Amino acid sequence: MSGALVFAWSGVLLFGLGLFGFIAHRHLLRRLLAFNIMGSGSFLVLVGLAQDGRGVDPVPHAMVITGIVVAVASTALALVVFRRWYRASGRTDLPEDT
Amino acid sequence: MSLRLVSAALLCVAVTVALAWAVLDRPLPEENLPDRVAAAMPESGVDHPVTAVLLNFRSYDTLLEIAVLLLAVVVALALREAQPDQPEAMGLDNPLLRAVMAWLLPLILIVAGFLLWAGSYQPGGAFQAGSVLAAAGVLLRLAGVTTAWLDNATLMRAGLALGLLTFLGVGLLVMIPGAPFLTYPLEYAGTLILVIELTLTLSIGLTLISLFRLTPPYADDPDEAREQAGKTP
Amino acid sequence: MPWLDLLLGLTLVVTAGLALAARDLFRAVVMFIVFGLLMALAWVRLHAPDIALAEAAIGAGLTGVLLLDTLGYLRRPFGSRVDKPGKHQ
Amino acid sequence: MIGLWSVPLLFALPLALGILSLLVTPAWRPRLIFVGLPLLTLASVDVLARLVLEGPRIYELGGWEAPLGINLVVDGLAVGMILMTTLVASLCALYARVYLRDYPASSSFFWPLLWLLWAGMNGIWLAEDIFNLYVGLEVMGLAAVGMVALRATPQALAAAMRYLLAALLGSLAYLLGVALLYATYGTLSMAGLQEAAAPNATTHVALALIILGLLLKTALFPLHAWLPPAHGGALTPVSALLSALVIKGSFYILMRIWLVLGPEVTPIFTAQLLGVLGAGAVFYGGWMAWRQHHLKQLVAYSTVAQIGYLFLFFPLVTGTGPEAARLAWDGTLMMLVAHALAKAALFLSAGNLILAVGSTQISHLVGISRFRPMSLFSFGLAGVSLMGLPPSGGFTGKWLLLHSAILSDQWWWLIVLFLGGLLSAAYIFKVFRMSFREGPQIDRSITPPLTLDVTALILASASILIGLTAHLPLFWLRLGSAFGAG
Repeated sequence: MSGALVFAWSGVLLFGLGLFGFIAHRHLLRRLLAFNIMGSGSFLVLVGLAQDGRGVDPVPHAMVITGIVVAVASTALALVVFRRWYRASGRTDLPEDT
Repeated sequence: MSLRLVSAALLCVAVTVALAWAVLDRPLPEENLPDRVAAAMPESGVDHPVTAVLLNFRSYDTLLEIAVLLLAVVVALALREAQPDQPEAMGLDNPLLRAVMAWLLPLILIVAGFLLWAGSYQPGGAFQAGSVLAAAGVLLRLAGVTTAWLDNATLMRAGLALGLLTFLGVGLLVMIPGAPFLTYPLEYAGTLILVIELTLTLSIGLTLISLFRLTPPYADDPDEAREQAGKTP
Repeated sequence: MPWLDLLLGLTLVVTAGLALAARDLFRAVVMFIVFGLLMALAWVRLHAPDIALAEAAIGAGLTGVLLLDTLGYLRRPFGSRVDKPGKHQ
Repeated sequence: MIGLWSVPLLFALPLALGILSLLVTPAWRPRLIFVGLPLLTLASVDVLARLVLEGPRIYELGGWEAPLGINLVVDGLAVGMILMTTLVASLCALYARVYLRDYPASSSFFWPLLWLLWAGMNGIWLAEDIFNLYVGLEVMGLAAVGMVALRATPQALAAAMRYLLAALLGSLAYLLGVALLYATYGTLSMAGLQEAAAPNATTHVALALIILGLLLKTALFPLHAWLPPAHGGALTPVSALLSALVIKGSFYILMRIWLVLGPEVTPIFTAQLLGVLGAGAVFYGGWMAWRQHHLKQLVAYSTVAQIGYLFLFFPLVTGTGPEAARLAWDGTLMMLVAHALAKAALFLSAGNLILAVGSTQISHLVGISRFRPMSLFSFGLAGVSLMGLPPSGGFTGKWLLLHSAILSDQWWWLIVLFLGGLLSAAYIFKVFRMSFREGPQIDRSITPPLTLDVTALILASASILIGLTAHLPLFWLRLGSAFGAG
């Protein structure tokens, strides 16, 4: 087992864990934490698996940097909507209708 | 145990098991992209492979990614316009923090500059430098330093747009001799990438600062806001 | 077996678990920032210093600041007028 | 030389307009469409002309060949989607310029979001690289979320938040699938993947993740919960854009990836399962649409139903003969384009009816037929296409799907096509019955500006016309696809 593969495995566990949190939690801030953990998990899988047994690969590195920026933009957008929602309704979760 | 928890647990286990299966049963790829990157490095205009991928080989991804960043600011601006905030009281008025800031700020700017310059031959680049700039902006706000130029909406927006406009402009300009979008001529590739990175750093920094500043400020009272919202449905 | 990597990987998962399971929101966010810093270490171990820098600055730093700022907003003293379910916790 | 320009302009131009609209004063923002729309139309038509004259081709961004660089694919399918986007988005933009005058607080930032959404969509139509598709999906998705949030009412914010969470989860699943594919094949280019694709566990799991992520973004039943509040609650031009175009983005990616990896790699039951979910969507969405009391909610649930038809593509194209597969391709694309035109028309005319009576309730439409015959006519024309009555695009699409199902001995999909049509008729006539009923409630109506009625009418007529002249667009759409141009 190479070091890269170890991190790919942690990525798998992180994705699973984050997915659980994303669905199980109702508090939107916690769901965003879970989303970011899932994101980190998939980044680890991306780089870890690509580098396992093959050495350093700059292409996934660039992809992950792009991914991190996209994740922070999504998180920031979500927080903006969340704060406006909280300000308008006083709730930290979404109403359970549908 | 609610239904939500059970379904979350089931889904989590199913996905983890499937992923484990995928990781265990994975064949090694035949295509070797790192070799192609290494072979094309002399034509990229920079010496650091990650920078070459980000700003030359796959620069189109980066272009769209800047658009994503800009989108977050547009939404923040839009929501502030539709749900106006009360003017914000300045941050913590702490003389010690101010004194520290006076020392820290030049240091931060130097670090940002170094990261940007280093990006062409070693780890670093526009994103890292931009976020260091943003950190400076956030610290300034926390220290309560009045930043008139940050509150100047026109200037701010021009700064936000600069990076993406330059990127697009360069991409289109190089098409004049008949090359595809974003094809840098070899002799100018290094310079063009540096120009793009420089403007991107500034825009990324400003974008991240605005994301921090455009949220409803503490000074604003949610209770009052809700009451007002209740009056005008 | 790369023991250091194994230890770091395990710590990552545990920290993420703590961030998701923490009762107190503030603690959860702090745990998440710790997680982000550990991620930066993991990137160093994966020979990806560029990502490590980006993760530390953007992933842990900026996301952390944004989350803490939001937390501060949620914790503002409230009047007694609004008392809806799901406000805290 | 010009051909080289028009392809990148399709996304560079809306990006540039998006930035410019941030820089100019709010009063000038809507006026940018008078620069943008003609230029984008010109670029789209030029791309079509080149496709027809010179055939499909690959555009190498930065001059780097895939897999090192990112390529764009300019084939019939991509060009068809680009033209559809140009037509629908242009008319929605003209509509919005007038409509948004009533919403001054939300209107000024509609424009940058519109341009960025457009850039994201054109980026997706042209993409040949699966990671590039991820970034394109994010541009389109976040712009769409921003548009839903524009009104900043509690309902709009909740709908936007729900939509955002679904979109983020969907993109992450997609991204993880891309990560697995890259680890397995070492390339992100679709052409490279198609060449190397092999049935192994990693590919299966990757494909499953990609499919699930995209189903969530397309809002296929039972993952549709985020759609009705987002599409039904948004400003009318936003609803039209989202229902007509945005959900097609993720479906389009699914279709492309299925054709790249699917037939050889996926077990046949996956295709059948997707078809069954589609059938579920047709029934559930139609039933729910019929039960709605608010006009735009009805139209939004109709979208949930219509998405279902598109998913009949998968069982009809996988493991069937070449003729059945070709018919399924033609039928699905006809349904897709016809739905885009008809749904945009339906939302815009629903918006006009709501403006006219000043209420979103269907029951308040009583007697409106006497006052607003034109709005109602557009609504009905679009309804004809949704019901699948001849000679509309909806009819042609269903007819082709029906033939494909018969050819491949999958008669059970006929039931879906038939009952789905009946359900659509039920909810469309529900609106009509109310409008033609004479009642005491209404003695006046507000006359909406003419532009609003005209744009809706053009879209509705287009959804009929496309059925009458289906042969040529279907021929173009097949250019460069695996289904030949014959």
